[in-house]
Amino acid sequence: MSPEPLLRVERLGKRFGGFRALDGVSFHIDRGEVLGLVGPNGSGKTTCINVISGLYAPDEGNVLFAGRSVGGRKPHLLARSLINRTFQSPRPFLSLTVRENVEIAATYGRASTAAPAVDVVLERLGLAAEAARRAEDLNSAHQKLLDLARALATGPRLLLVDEIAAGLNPAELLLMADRLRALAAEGMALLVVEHLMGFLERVTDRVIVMNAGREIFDGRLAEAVRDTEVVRVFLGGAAHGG
Amino acid sequence: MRRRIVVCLLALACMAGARAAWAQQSRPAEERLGGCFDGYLDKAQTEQAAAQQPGQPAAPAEIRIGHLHASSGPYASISMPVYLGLKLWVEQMNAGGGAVVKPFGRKLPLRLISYDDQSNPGTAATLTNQLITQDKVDLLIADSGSVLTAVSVPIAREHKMFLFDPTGTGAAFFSKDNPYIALLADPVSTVWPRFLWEFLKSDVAAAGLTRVAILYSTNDFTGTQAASIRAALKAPGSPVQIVFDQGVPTSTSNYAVLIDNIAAAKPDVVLELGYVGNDIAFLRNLQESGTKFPMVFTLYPGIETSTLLKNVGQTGLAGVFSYVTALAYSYPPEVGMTLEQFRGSWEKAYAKSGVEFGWNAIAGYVTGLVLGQTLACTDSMAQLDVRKSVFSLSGKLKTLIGTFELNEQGAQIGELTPIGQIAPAGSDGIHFTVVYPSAMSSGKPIFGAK
Amino acid sequence: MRRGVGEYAAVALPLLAALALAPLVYSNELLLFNFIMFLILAQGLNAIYGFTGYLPFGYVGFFGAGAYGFALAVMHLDASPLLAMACAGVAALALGVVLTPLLRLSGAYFAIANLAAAQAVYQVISNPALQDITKGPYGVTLSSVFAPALSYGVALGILAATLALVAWLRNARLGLALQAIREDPVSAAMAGVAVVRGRTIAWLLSALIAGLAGGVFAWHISVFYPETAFDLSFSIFAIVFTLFGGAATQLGPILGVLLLYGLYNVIGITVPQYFQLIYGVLIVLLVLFLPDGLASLATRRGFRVP
Amino acid sequence: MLAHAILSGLVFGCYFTLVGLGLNLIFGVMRIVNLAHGDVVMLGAFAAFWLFALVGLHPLMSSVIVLAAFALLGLPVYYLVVPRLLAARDSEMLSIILFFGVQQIIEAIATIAFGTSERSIPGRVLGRGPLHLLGQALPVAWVVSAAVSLLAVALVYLYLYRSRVGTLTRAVMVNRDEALASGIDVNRVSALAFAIGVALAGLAGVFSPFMLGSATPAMGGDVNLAAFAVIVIGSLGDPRGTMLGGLIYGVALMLMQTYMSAWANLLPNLLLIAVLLVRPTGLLGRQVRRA
Repeated sequence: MSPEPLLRVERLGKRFGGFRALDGVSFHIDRGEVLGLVGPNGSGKTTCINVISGLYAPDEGNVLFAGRSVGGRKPHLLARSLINRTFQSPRPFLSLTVRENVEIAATYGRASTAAPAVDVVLERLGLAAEAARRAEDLNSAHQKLLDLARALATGPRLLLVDEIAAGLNPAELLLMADRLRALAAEGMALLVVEHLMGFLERVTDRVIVMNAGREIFDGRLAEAVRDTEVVRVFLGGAAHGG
Repeated sequence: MRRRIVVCLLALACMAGARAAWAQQSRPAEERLGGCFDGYLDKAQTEQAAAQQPGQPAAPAEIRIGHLHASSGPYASISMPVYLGLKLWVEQMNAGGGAVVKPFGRKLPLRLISYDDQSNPGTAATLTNQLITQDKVDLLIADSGSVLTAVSVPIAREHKMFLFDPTGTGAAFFSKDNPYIALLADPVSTVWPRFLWEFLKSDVAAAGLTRVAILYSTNDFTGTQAASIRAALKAPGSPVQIVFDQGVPTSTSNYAVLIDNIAAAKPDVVLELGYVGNDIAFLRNLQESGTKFPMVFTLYPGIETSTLLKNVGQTGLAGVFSYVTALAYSYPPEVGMTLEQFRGSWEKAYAKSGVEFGWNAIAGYVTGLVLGQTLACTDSMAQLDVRKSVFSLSGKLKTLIGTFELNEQGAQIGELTPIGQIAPAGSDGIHFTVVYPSAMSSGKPIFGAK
Repeated sequence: MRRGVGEYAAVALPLLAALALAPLVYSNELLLFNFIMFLILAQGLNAIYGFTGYLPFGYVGFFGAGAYGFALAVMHLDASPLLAMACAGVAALALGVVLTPLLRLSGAYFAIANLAAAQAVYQVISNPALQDITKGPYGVTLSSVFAPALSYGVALGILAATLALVAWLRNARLGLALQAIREDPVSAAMAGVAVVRGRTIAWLLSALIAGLAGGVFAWHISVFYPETAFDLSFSIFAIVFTLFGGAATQLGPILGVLLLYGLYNVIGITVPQYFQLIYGVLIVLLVLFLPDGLASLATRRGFRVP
Repeated sequence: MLAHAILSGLVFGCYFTLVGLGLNLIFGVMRIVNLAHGDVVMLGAFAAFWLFALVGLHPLMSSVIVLAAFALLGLPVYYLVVPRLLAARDSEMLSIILFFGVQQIIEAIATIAFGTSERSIPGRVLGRGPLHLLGQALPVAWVVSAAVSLLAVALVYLYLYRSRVGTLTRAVMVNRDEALASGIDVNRVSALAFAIGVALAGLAGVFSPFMLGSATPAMGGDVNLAAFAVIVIGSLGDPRGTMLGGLIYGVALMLMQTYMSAWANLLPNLLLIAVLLVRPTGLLGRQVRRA
């Protein structure tokens, strides 16, 4: 392990009006590591990703990427400095073709010479056959892949993945898990927000559990399910109706 | 792709080109001393005179009169009456076999081509050009009001086409270097209020009313009138003092606060210069607010009398001063119908049109009369001959609105309207007492009536 | 970029040639001039609406600023028409810069705020308090520089440049980036696109184009009132034409102007009494049945529209 | 002068709340901009005028008839146009164009039917003489129009916050997709809101001859500009915001008329832009981050 992790999040805080969406969250991810981020609805998972990817500026704390502070930087600058993400519901450029979608990211977000060529990305995600179709004509599974392709085309070293498994069929799930693992194997760091524990198990064994804007657990997935507070939060969350 | 575009363009060009039915008949302007108009020229005489001329050019099938009107938008309410008044004249002429056209020595039917510019100046510009270049009209008439007239002025000039301008009173249109325009029915804005300021400085001041408030709408028509009144009232030796002088946007539709502000300046005389809608709103608010001024003058009670009467009512108008147009002061016409006859024809033709009879209707009709006399007097259909013919009418042509008189730039300086005061007549009518100039007056002003 | 040049040659050059030769065979030159002006305005609007999705309802504000930039330069600086044209562009650009904060708004808010801004500029210019500078409500007369043939040529030049710009946007990476911003600004940012900068560039380009159109309009008609230069129908016509043809393409707005403005004039000349009614019905049908414009008929079938 | 300006501004503002109310309801529920709003106001004015001129009907009676008739008129227009419009990709923008077309149609028909001359109903019909309120004289017709406007605002508020359909309507306002997903008949709720919006515009029209001097078929454009200012200053979609926007608009306009009358029309526009830049969702708008 290198002395400085790729991503270090320090006491991150974010408020919306009087609501504390993030309340002093700290964690780190190393190169080639996959970290799962779980918690009930509204616990701050997506907000956390939004802050790291630059959509929101943090109110407190900091985000350090490869040792440099990047908290509050604009998203397009982060995209060009090797941080990228996917969206919970994919947001492709609907009226553009699949190829154009990926091309934009490859042109504007290309951060390193290591970034893969457009064709390579399309090939790798099985989208090559769809390259000339307009994004709005794709089914939702393909739109998710396109969203991922857009992120990969910038050649990120840190990828934030927001509930990519939702809505995929079992075969697609397995394939997606394989793809994420392969990315990690190549040295990419991944932060994976996920509700589907089965899917998460396939891609990582280290998770952070969040509740009400705080992290309440950081450790192995197998231990998390035995942690009393984690169990209480998930059951309690259910009792509150989500 | 290339082909599609070319085809589109060609199609467009063809559609427009096909409308050019015949080339304009013209011959070199031949010099003649003096105009033909010598008092009232009897049509039969013209016919006779013209018929004696040998070697006349072949007559066209009709005389084409190009015109623009606005059936919608902000200028519709002043434009439509002019259009309908003009149309009435054309229909009457045609019912009588057409108009005498001197160069051809006989009567020719008239064809009025009037496009709708929808109060859109850009469209008005294109359509003016359409009339000149495609329809090849013999006579060109602008739309009403300065904004819509303005765009036609340079186009007519560029094509050396004489522009008959019914009511576009903008002073900037009339310059020594542009022979291609004449203002027919409204006096030019700079001189129109002359009787008003003379009245204020003489009779009104003598009655002890010297504090004047001016409230005007900020557009060319009323702004220019306000400016010339202001200049006259501020001239050295003027007994009058301006205590309130404010412009308001022409779209202003409520005057309650403005009336309160004017009252705070304690004026003796309030001049409100606006368009029809402004005057209606002002007079209604004045009546409803209960505020009284010794003298109130507004433009439109005399210009669009029946519209104002319907909207403001007898009591709201009683005591108000205004211009007295031909609607209330009859000039014996030497050409065309009298006011009563014209009004009768209008009611017969347009009672259901929703366009009220008023000054602008007369203006349209007078435009027609000027056109008719021009045709009867012109040496040829060449535009400079047409101009000469129009100018030869100056000081001689007497219609139901008085004597037609042009200055050398083509601005109307005759047809000045006297100042009058409104008194109730009958159960819901009104009538005007002319109070200035004294030569025309029919009574004394009553101050403090409003 | 090669494709851009090809498309320009195929679409723009024939159009420009036709418009250059048209006055020889068709004498309502002002109608042709208005065609050129609306072609410019529609493409300028295309640059901002087609490529970024912002609908500038007050687009006429830039047009009017350009017209008055031209007029003021002629009246006060005694500028030559070409210098005055530059002033027209600068005036509109300056207004564009001032209004850049409006880009923070979205959807109808942007459209309405932009409309209010155009109205505000009109109300300032037409105010009698500024009579000494702008001639206020009394209108300007520029007969000293009146030159219909030359201004026609300049208008054609502006159209050529505007079409080139749009052809470039259509094919250059900036154009793609702008379209990405239109589709989804967040996603575009994550693709590395500098969203604010991209929008601002498109906004200013589009302001500049309208300003030049306004300048050449002022030059060509030479006598006008503030109501004329700030007539809201300039905005609306440009929007309707662009929409009818299909935004974000070079060809769409051209077709929109040629067909719809052509139709507008044919209706106006042949059936003036039902002018407004027919035009209104046409617009309603267009939005209901062809919301993405003529170009979508081709793109839906998988053809690329230049 | 100051007191008079403020008081007139408040009274005038109440009326302008009514002018903006229908536009706002339609935008709030359907996210479409009814650019023909001003022309519906114009139709209301002509309806009241003809009812008065032909059968001598009192404007207060006409207002009931206009409310009902215009609501019934709004329904078919809704079903003809709106669902199709909402299915388009950028309906918010397209609506501006669509309703511009509708506006042209209305104005053209009105011109053919009513002519171009100014029309109005005498102010005395709503009461004679000025009314003295807090030491200031105000036209009775203004006060009556303002009172009717307040009543209309109150009824709309009750509809939205005290009725079942109103609750559903608010749900649609907050999030159309969620509302659809939770089984609300969004189409019916929208049709109702559209009909009410049109009816309110008609009602505003009935009183426009008193507040705006007179009516012509061309008046719609100016009415629209005022209505936009009112609802944007307040915040699109919220009737209480419209009230606030109307009052601010009225008072600001009257103050400008008092102290800088030539610039009076500039203020609403500057106010609108300033409010939007400081609070992009209007004074009462929720702070939502729209990416």
